[in-house]
Amino acid sequence: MTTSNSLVYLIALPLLGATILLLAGRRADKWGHILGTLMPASSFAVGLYQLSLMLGRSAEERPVGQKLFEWISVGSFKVDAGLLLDQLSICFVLLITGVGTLIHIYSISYMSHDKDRRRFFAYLNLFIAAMLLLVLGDSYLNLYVGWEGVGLASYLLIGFWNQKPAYATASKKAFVMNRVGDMGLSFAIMIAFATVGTVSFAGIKEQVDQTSTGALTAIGIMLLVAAAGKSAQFPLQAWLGDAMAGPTPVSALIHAATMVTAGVYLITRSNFIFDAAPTAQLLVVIVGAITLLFGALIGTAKDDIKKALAASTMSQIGYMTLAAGLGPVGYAFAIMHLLTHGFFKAGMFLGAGSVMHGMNDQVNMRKYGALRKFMPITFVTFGLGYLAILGVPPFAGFYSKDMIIETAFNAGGIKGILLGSATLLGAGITAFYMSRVMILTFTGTKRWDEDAHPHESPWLMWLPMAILAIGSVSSGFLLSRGDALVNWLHPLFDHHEEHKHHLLQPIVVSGLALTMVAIGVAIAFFKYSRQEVAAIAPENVSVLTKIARQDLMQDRFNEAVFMRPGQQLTQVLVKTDEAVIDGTVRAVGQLAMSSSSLLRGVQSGFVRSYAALIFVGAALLIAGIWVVVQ
Amino acid sequence: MEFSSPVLNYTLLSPMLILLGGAIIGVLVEAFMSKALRPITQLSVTIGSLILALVQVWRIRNDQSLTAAMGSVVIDGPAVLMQASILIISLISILLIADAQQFTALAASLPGSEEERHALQSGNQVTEVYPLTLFAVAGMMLFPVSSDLITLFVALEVLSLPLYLMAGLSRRRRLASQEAALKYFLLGAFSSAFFLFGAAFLYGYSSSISFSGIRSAVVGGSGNDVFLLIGISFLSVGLLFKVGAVPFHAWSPDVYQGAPTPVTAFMAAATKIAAFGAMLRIYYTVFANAQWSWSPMLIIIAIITMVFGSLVAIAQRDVKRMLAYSSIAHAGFLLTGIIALNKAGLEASLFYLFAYGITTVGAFAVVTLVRDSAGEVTDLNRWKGLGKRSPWVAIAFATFLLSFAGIPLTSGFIGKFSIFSAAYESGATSVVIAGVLSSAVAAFFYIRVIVLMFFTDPVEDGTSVEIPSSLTSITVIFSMIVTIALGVFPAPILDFISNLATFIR
Amino acid sequence: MNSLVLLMLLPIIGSIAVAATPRTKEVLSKQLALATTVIVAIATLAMAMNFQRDNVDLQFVEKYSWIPTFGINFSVGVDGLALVLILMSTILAPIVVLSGWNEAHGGRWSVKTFYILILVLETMMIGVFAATDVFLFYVIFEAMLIPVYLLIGGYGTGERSAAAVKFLIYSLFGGLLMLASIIALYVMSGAQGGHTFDLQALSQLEMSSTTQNFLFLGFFIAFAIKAPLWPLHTWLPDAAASATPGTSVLLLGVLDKVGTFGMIRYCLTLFPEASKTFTPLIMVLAVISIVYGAILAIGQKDLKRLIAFTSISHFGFITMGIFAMTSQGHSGATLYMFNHGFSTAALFIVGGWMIARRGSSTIADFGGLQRITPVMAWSFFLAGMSSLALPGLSSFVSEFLVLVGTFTRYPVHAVIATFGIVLAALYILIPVQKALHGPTAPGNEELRDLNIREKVAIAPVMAMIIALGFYPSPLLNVINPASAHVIAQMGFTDPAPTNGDK
Amino acid sequence: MDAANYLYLSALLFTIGAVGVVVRRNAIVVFMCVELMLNAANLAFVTFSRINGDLNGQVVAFFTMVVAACEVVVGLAIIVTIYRSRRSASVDDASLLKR
Repeated sequence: MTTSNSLVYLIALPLLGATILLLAGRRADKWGHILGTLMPASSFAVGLYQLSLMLGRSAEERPVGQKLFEWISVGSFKVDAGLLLDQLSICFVLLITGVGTLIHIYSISYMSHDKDRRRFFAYLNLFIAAMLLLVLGDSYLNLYVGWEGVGLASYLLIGFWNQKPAYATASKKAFVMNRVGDMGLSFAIMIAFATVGTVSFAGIKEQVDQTSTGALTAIGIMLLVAAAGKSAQFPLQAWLGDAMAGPTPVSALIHAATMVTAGVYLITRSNFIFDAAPTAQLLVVIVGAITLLFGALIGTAKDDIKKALAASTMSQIGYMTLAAGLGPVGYAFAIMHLLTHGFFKAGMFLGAGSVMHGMNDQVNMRKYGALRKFMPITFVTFGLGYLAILGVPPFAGFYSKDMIIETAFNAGGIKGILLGSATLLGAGITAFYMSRVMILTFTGTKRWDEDAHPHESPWLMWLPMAILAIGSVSSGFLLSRGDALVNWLHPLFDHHEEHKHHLLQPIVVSGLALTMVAIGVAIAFFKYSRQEVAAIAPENVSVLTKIARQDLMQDRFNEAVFMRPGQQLTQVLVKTDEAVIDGTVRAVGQLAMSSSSLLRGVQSGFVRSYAALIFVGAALLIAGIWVVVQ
Repeated sequence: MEFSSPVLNYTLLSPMLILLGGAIIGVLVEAFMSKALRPITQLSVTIGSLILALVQVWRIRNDQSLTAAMGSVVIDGPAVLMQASILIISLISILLIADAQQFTALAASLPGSEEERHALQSGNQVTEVYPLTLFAVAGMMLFPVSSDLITLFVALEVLSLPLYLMAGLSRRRRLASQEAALKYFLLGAFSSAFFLFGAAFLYGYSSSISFSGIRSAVVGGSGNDVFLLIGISFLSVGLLFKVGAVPFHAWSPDVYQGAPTPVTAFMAAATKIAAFGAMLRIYYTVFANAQWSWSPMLIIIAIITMVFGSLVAIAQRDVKRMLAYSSIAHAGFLLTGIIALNKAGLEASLFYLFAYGITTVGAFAVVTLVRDSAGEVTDLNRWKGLGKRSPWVAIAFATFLLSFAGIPLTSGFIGKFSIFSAAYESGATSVVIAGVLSSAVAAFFYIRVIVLMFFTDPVEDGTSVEIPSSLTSITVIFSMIVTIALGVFPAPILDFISNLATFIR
Repeated sequence: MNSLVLLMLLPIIGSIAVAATPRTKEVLSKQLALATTVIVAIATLAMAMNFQRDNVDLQFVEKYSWIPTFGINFSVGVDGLALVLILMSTILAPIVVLSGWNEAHGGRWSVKTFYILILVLETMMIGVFAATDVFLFYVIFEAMLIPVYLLIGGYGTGERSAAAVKFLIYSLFGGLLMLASIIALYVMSGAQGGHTFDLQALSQLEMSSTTQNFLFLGFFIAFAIKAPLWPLHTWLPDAAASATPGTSVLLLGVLDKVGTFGMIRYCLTLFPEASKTFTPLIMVLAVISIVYGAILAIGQKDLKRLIAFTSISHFGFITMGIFAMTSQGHSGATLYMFNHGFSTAALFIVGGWMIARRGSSTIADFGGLQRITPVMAWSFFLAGMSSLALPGLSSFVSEFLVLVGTFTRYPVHAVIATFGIVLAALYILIPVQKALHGPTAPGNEELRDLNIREKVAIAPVMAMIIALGFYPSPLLNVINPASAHVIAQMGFTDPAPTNGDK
Repeated sequence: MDAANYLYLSALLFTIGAVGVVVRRNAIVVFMCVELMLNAANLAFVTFSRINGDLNGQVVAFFTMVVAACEVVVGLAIIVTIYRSRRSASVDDASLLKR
């Protein structure tokens, strides 16, 4: 594999930025945001340069690597600090740095009133660096470093306003639930080392054939756990909603465009494992399917615009996971949807941010309404993203999502039917709740608070939105034109079973999808546009809505099953340690004490008793010796 | 029948003769010297004779003889070592005894009587304690070197009788002191009766009163074992009483507490050496071949002794009593040296005895320093914060306690290590384990005293440290130096001991 | 200068110098102590440079006859393991002195006494790792207790003397059990050709498996108390809670390492068979310690106790790695000892500053420090991250090595232990949230941020934590041969990849 | 007549003496019991000397008497002082020192 010495700069630049901003402290307040924006921009440039080099090479020659130094080497456990840039990772690199840069720009203005803006940019840079390491690492252990790095960055950013206890808790929750996933990743790595004897992608890929399915399945399932944790997939999805505590740009970058898609990356990256472990693959599909519906349902009930979008993110990633679980045919579509979603979801989040910006950080959509007159650009960009996610041709989502639905149907047999209908249903619900968001926010009548004076955001904010909007319009078309992306990624995946039994023709799929979407939109239209929307969420709603509002009881469940028992266990153990273990120790001391004061009694002070003692002692002595001798 | 005049090797006997001579001079001084000059004269006579004796012991260190006095005294390496240790201990104890504050002006007077007060005011301080000490020391010197039953018994009495009296000489708390004397006397006499009875049966068993005779009888195995067993057990009672082994220990706490502290120091250190010296000789030479009979019982007694001593010491509130119980525990440790019954055991015991003796004297010396208007303060609760009041005294005491506890870099540790390893070598694992565990218990109360001295704040109750004379300080400093030196660089002493430590039979 | 003995002498000389200073000149004694410790650290580094990595024999060997009667020598020498630990101790010492510049003032005794004790302790810390004569090791092992005891009881806070006594009794008890074993070894050596305490010679002894088991227990219990391993841990939280931060650093950072060090150096070397016999039990205890320590840490309300419990969890990892008997586990454990030294040091030092400023060690009394004292808050946060083994920080490498190394032979233990990393996230993030985040708690408004001295003191620790996270090779290269040697001596080889038995 | 009987007698006397020490309160009497024990020992010595047919035992007996005499001197001295200061010769009264 050809090596390139410039890969490290992709990571080094933003990392440098983060370090400078953190160490410089208040001194950097003046120029911090500038530097913070330049760094990802320049790694974006490096990324483009690498892309150009790649395009210049033949498909097999494209992957490049760079070995920095020997990181850990003990016995047969050897891990180099090595980077790998191939067709897959380049997509991510560009997405991360590109969207990342835009969001940095957006944040310059969005965070301009916050006195800690410099720190914010430091965190963002740290995140970019970690995320790039995640996608560039050439072994699972290197990936692990980036994996927890983004977790840390996300923790810091969610808790950026941690003076609000709720926000601090949200960030902690995110980190801990991510750690549960990370645990899965470490299991995967351990099993890999114990069975295959290496943890590098290349090394494992070579040995897949010699390795038993059981081992691979185990690794696969553990990777899935990891992915679920990072990508907010069922059952580790609960943290994403709370993560919206972070500033909106963070939600856009980390919790929509990039970090949450790391799970999809992991699964795609590990294709050689999943292809050889059908059981694990099936589980991936199931998780994906469940999550996409789960998220969609939650989305229908949220009044908080960001949480609604978060729910939709969860659901969209469900699509990707599902696709990735469909094997070689699905990987490319997963990635494609990941990219398009990166554009339109980031765009919509920024839009939401812009709305909040205008509405004194009000997030309750019931307090919006009729904003399209007041913030036209936001309306347009948001709208384009809306169309994209709905999958209305020719917008981006149309290409990526329909591909997934189609592949799902073509998965074959009852499985295909189930998955297909799930994806279709998901599309319909998506249409419903996104339209709901649209309507509640931009149309209808004003339901603002008194002090709200909505206004269009400054250009620094709408420019990135605009660019992303363009992306959400065009990306799908560009990527799928002549199967560009599919062919681009093709060399990475082995397509030994290329028998596509077409259950449904693409056109039929699109038809069905659009019908579902239409239905969804219609319902939303009649429910929210035809009748007046209450400024306060009505309580007399169906049980389903109530449950949906509570994120389908996910937190209730976690609390009941893990948190409270855990807390009780802790309390019990603390008491036990004090009472039983330390108690035993103290008891021994007490025993000595009491036996001491007991034995003191022997010393009665009467000389005759002492004499008696001697007398008895002598008798015993003689008796004893007698016994011994006999 | 015609008598042949006894042949005595005076050079070898000289140490003991010197002491006896000094004692007699002391008696004369007491009788005829003017009261002004008496104390200083007595002191110098005593110290003089002790030093002379020590020099003599040094000079005869390489002579060996079974017939120093017609076979009733044996002079060999261990003998020299024991006598030397006894003399050194006595020397530093004398420096404490020299503090007249401790002793009643007139032992014969009633406590609190006009007579007593007058004697005190007129400075008519009697100084019989010095000759008494010398007699006792002479007895102690003789006890471990005597090699027939008569000498052994006589030596036992010679060392005991003066101690009975000395125990009663305290100036303060005279009632307690006299009580101590009484208890010590009655029980001592009681136990020596056992001793004698045992001796009688040994004689009966072997038809000889000389150790060599008895030994050959034991080796030969001829003769009535019943007599032997009765003999061994009753003789052991007498000896175990002297060393203060459970259940024959009961006197020691009371006597240690009641007696004047300098006497306690002397008694605790020197008597142990003498008694263990005799035990070592008897069990290593005379009874060696009857090990099958006594070893198990001795193991049991040793275990009981160390456990009992360590446990009961925990609850003590009085320094002297606590030290008494700790000395019981140490008697237990020392018994392991006898159980070992091998050269290592002998060497270890000799080292342990010397080290322990020095440390003990040092510890009691510190006790004499802590006083209030009414004299010594032995109540531990009033020792609180001693480390703040007078750090150096406290540090010294702490050192001694750590040595008792057997913390490394103190003589106590080397002693414990060597004696336990000797016992283990001879297969007495149970004793070693018991010893280790009881050391753990013991450490607890030693540390409690240290905590008391350093980590609790002083209570203002007039308790203070006053140093009566530079003599006491000499004792403390000397003991401290030896305690640490023997812990850090024990090699020279150990070599010296291992060169000499072989009984001749 | 390649003499361990000279290295041991340096602090003693320093302490004498300190003792010579007048009681009133407190600053002078501090400066002297600092200077000494720095010199020692530099000297150690210099020696480490001359250490031949791939040579598994002891190096810098010196031998002086001490008590010939018992065949005791004052003999010292280091292999990779010992060298790394000595390095850690001597680097920590100046940091402790500098960071705890004023912590001696609340004490019972003068400031200079404090530094005399610290310096004496440093000598012993070097000696205990360098000793190659079992008797010498034991002597130092026990003698070390005294200065620590005085440091806790004399300069600590709260129930200091009670905690100190608890610590001392626990340790003495263990030490005496070890003494019993040592005596047995000594006697056996006498029976098998000459009394000796030389480690190499003793490791050659013939003994029945029962004997070996008992002697092993004698040593192991002593070390398990030191380390401390569940259920012999209850002295540690009390001691750590009452000791000054500096003392706690030396206590948990260095002295407790003597326990884990001893397990490798003495238990494994002297009683290979017994070690194998007891491995199953020990592995279970280790896993329990990991989870138990973590859960109790979560339940603590007092910052110092919390850190103490996290250490119990970490020592569980170390023990597990040692007895997993794989090169990864072993090297990981050794590296873990080193890293734990620094991450715990960081936690205790910064935590100590927070406590000193706030005048309380109850976590609930803090709040919003991130905004009031950013630098201090960040230092604490980073220390915490290192303690929860965040990848990219030093502890991750060691912890992961231990887990991977254990997994290849004891998958179940490793899996359970891995749950510890989730608990770790909790026990670090909970105090972080309470103390650093949230609204400013009453009584925190006026707290000062770190001053120059404190920054200088903590900077090297932080640097170490990050640098070794990305580039642990320098240490691993020293450690690997030593660990491999031990594993080989024990007759173990790393399990080969199973390919899932295909 | 069989010499063993003398041994039984001495054993008997010894026991009587020992029991006496344990049961009697008056210091003088206690002391007398001790003397009884010593003399029991003497009897044993003499008997054995008779059995073994040498003089050692009898010599010992003489020594014992002397020693006993010395003990009397010391003992009475102590007992008398106690009596004078306590106005009682009961050993049970002297129990300040205990536990």
